[in-house]
Amino acid sequence: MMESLFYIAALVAVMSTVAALTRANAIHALIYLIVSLLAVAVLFFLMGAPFAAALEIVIYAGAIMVLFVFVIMMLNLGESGVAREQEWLTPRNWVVPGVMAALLLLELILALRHAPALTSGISVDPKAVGLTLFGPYILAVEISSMLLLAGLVGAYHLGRRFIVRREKR
Amino acid sequence: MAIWLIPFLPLLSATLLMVSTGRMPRSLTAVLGAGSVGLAALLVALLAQGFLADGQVREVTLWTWMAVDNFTPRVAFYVDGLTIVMMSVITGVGFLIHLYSIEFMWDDESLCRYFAYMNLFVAAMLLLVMADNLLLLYLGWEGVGVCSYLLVGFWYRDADNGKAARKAFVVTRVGDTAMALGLFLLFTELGTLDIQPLMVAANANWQVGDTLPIVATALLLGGAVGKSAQLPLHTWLPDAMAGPTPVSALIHAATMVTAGVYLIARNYQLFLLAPPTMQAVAWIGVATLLLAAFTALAQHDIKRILAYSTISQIGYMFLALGVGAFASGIFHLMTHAFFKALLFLAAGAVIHCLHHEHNIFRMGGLRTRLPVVFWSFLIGSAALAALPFTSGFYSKDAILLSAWEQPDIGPWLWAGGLLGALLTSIYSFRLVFIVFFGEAQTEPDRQPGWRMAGPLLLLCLLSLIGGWFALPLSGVFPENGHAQVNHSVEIISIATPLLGLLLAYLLFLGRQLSIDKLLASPTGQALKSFCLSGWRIDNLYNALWVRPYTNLAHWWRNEPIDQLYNAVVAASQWSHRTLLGLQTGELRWYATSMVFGLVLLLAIMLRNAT
Amino acid sequence: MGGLQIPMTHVLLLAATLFSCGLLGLMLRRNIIFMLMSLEVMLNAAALAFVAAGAKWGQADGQVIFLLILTVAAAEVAVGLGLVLQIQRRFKTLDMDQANRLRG
Amino acid sequence: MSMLVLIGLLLVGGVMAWLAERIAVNLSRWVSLATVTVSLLYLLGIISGLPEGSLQLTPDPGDGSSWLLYLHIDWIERFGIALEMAMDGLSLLLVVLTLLLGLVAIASSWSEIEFKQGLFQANLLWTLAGVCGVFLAMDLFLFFLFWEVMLIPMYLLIAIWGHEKREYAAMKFFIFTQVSGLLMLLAIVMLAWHGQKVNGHLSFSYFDLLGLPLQGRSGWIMMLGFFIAFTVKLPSFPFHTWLPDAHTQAPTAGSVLLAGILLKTGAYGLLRFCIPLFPDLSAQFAPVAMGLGAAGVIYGAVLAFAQTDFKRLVAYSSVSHMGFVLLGLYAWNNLALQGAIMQMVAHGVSTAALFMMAGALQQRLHTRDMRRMGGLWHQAPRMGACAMFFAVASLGLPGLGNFVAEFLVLAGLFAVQPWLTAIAALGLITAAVYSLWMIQQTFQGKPDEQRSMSDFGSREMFAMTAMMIALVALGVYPQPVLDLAQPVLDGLHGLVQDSMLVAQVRP
Repeated sequence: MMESLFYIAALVAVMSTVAALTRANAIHALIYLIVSLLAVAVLFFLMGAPFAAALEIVIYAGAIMVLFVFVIMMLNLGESGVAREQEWLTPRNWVVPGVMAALLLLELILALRHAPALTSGISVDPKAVGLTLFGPYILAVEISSMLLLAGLVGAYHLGRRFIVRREKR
Repeated sequence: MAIWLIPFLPLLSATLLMVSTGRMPRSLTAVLGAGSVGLAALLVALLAQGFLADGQVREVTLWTWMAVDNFTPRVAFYVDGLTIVMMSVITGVGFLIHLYSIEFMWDDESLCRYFAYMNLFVAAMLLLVMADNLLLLYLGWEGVGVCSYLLVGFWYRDADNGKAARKAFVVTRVGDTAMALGLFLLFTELGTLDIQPLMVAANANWQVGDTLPIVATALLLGGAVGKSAQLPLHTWLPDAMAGPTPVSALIHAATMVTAGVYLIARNYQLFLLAPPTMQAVAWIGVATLLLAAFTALAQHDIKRILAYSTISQIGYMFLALGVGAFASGIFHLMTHAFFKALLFLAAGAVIHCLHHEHNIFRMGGLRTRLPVVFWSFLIGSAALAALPFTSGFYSKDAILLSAWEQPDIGPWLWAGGLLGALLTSIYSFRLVFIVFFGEAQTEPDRQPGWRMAGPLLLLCLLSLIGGWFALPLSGVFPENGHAQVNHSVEIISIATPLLGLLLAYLLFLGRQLSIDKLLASPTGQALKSFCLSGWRIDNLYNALWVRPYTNLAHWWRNEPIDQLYNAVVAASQWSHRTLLGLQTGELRWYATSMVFGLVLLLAIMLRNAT
Repeated sequence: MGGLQIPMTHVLLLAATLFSCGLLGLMLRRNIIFMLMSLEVMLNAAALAFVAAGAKWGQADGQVIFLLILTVAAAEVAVGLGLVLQIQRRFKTLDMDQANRLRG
Repeated sequence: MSMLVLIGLLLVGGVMAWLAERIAVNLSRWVSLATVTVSLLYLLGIISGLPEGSLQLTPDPGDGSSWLLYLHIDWIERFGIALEMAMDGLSLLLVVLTLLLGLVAIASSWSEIEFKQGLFQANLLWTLAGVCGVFLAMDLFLFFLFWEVMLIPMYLLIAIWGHEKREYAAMKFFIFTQVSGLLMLLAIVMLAWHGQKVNGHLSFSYFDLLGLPLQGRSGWIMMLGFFIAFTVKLPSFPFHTWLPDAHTQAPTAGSVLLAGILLKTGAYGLLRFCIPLFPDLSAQFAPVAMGLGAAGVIYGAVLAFAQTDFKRLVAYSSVSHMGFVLLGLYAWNNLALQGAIMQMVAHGVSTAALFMMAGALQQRLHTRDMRRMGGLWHQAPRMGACAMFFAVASLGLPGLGNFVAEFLVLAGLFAVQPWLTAIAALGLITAAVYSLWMIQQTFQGKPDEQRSMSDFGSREMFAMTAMMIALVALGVYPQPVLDLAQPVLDGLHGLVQDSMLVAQVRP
């Protein structure tokens, strides 16, 4: 039962991802992407990582995707954008990326054929994650805080000028 | 008495004049310019008097110029009879020409510059003749060359003058370079450049007819030929007439151009070791004197006629040197300095009084209008043509006699010299008859003043009596006594110039003989223009040297070597452009190429893993 | 103990598939927003692989790395979307094939 | 220690000149002038403080402590690198020349530079410091360091204050010198490694590396590494092509420094390092080197004649003149070597003056194209006289320094290679052609009556007169320079007397 749940979720993830990347309408694509993320969250939970599953939903599917929504709304792409996207998705454009991606997948499959048998099935609770995070990985935490700060400053800088210009007009 | 003062005085005056840069009053400039040379002349006279009294060679060492190993040329002077003669000519004639220049150049804005150059020239020329070693001689040698360049191009506004000046310098420089190589050879082989020790060493180490002295003297001869405007480096002298006339008188007639003669005479012991070179000297002399005389016949610029006659007369001096009659050569050098300076100065007076007219066919009838100039010119021409009892007669006669006595080739040399004498007489009296007789074409607008007339009269006197001077050369050159005087030869020598005079009279004044018809024929025309252009030697040199050189320079202007480096640059730029094509700026292209790399990398890893 | 045990091969193959899909999207789409989305998919796939590895050994390290990837993704999206706004303002398009100059 | 102080003075002076600009715009040039003057006085003070007669002593080329000044401070002991500097008569001569021409360069840039004066003067002084270092360093690593130090400020001088094609010229200069410098570095490292095999310890000291048995392919590679580095700097045909561009585009002071001093570092390097370190190989290589020298003499002269740009003409004349240096060095007898050293000094002065002339003309006429000049004598007789003087100096008029140099070189060369001497002597003729053509095109000919142009002022006239006096002094009494170099040459002769290079003039 649980195992079939895993495969169903995996199927959902792959299909919704493919759908997300082939939609012409950005909002549709975004919705599919959220579905894919939720499916991955299910996978996380099934693999015994409830904390990761929660974060996947809250931050990925929640916060980050909302950012996308905001930006898409601000840009106000509209119907013409959709038409143009459709135009760009003609089969001719598929050839090179498709072949490349397929080759890569093939190689990955070949490489991963002999992976170790099974996952342990042990569930790692948030406490253990927290202890590890602020134990051996403290430096990484510091670095990621720096990274976030840089992202903050960068986003503020880039976005502010956009907004200020708009207001001037 | 301080011998070093003699070249130093003009040098000092030249420096002062240069430093003043024309802010000095004109009268002071003139006094300084002429006075310094006059003072030097006075000192030379005193020196000569002393020398004639005791016959002592005077040697003065000022300082050692440089000392590297055994190469120790000194700044030192060596004054013997030959030097005294040369110094007397340089300062004496030089002073007269300076005096004359004051009036001639008075109206020129650059009087100061003129006198500075002239004084510098006198100083350099004195150094040349007084030098104790060949390196110092070379200093004077090049120094006079530069002064000649500066003075020929004195009127710098006309580009033609500049061209003539450059030609003069570069052509003589060709000879100078040969001479420099000669100096290297002499030093390498004999270990010294001091003239007297050099002669001793040469006689000690070399036999007559050895290769080395022949090569060395040939190289020195190159220098002499260049400076003295002999074949094949004579082409610069006619063009050098672009300078002010007193310059032509001093540099291009009386002194500098005879430096080559001096050089050979000074090193005669070396030349005696190389009979082939001596023969070459003689033949060069004969060839040059004939070529120049023929050319002079066809010219119509008064100064060019005199220039070619100078070339021709120096040819006689070379002939004298070549047959071993060194004293006669120097004697002719002196008399030539007198009468050629006289001729140039008289020509200068004509030009000065006729609004800078140079063409003899636009002169005429000046006999009554410029009497002083006429008589000067007449006397000068007589001496040039070697009419009996003028100074030129004695010196030229001695040369011809020496040539005749030469074994084997003697008669040929003599005949060449004689033909030259005939031609000399014809062209000089052609000049006199056309300029001073006949119809007046241009009216003179002034008469020469005392500063011009005075030097003329003095030089007239010298041209007339110069033949009776006894030069103190006995201690310098070996005696070659005229054992038997061949009277028929003597008589022919005397008669030839008179015949030339007669021919000239018949052709150009009396018009009993006419060559108009001959000249009008195509052959005559061609011959005339051939002679007028100096036997087309200029054209030959242009085609042979000047044009290839300028073409080469033009061809190389863009640096063939740099093109090589540019090829490297082009190759790297090409690869840059090619690789630049990969950088399209399109994100998708980058992503795809990254994936391609990834695929490739994985493939390699997979292959290695299995 | 007693949790679900899944063959590692399958999880990793899933991650590989998702990653390939993301790459496909990145290469295929010209709209910068879709490219960013593809990037998210790829990051997510990587995260999945890490979590799976963590699950294999029953250690927390996999989830820690997932957290770090999350922060990277957040920062990347923040800056990336800021850039999207700028690109739209400067080029009046989101087509990355047209915005191919460093100097706008 | 005093040598370090000297270089330090120049470096610090540069910084001060840079800062002085903030106090007053024109202060930096005064600071710079004062720095060089003080350095010069300091150097002369040291020299006068030496024991009596030490200038006449022959220094042992293999032992720095027998030189006039010697300094050894350990630096990077692990690699045997030390702050090792020494001064003999040759270095002294060149350092004095450097500082004097530094003064000339400052004078020539006095009113020319307006943009960032402070930085300009700083670069000038740093270049001088680098050059002094090159002339004094006896540790090959230190030598290479200074070699680079003098390069970068020079690059900046051209690239920032140059004329219209300055970037191109500066880059070309940089690439040529840098590539050749790297070749030298390679050679230095190989040499030190070789020295370690022979001596048993790693050392970059010149004194330790002298007299190594170097043969075969690696020997040739090392020798050529040095040779190419130095002949690029010299510059010799066919590595000279950076020079016309760099000279033409550099500001006047830059050209003065380049021609006056930087080129001499190449000659110095050949004389100090390349030949003594590889005597046998150099002897085998000498015909090629001399051939290159003769080719440079002729080629430079022909190209100088072809130019229309005043500065380019002077630059090519440098190529021609430095050919004589190469000839003299590889003829390797006392006459020729003395001639080469003399040529370094005399060419430094005469070419510096000609570049000043070019700078003055450009400042007044805003062009270097000689076709647009002509008849300038009318407006500027003093300039004309100076130009004439230096033109005849560069064509080798006896009585001036260049003649002594060329004559000695050729006289020495004649004993070794008479035919090559004849070819090189053609350079005397071609020099006359281009020098006089230059004068003709600029100062002679028909003047443009509309043109108004100021003649030399007293400051310029002072600099020119000083250089004229220097050239005349070198020309009529070169003995002080010869005496200074003679002990050094004696030492070098002792060092390479076994090789076949020695071809003494027959007595």
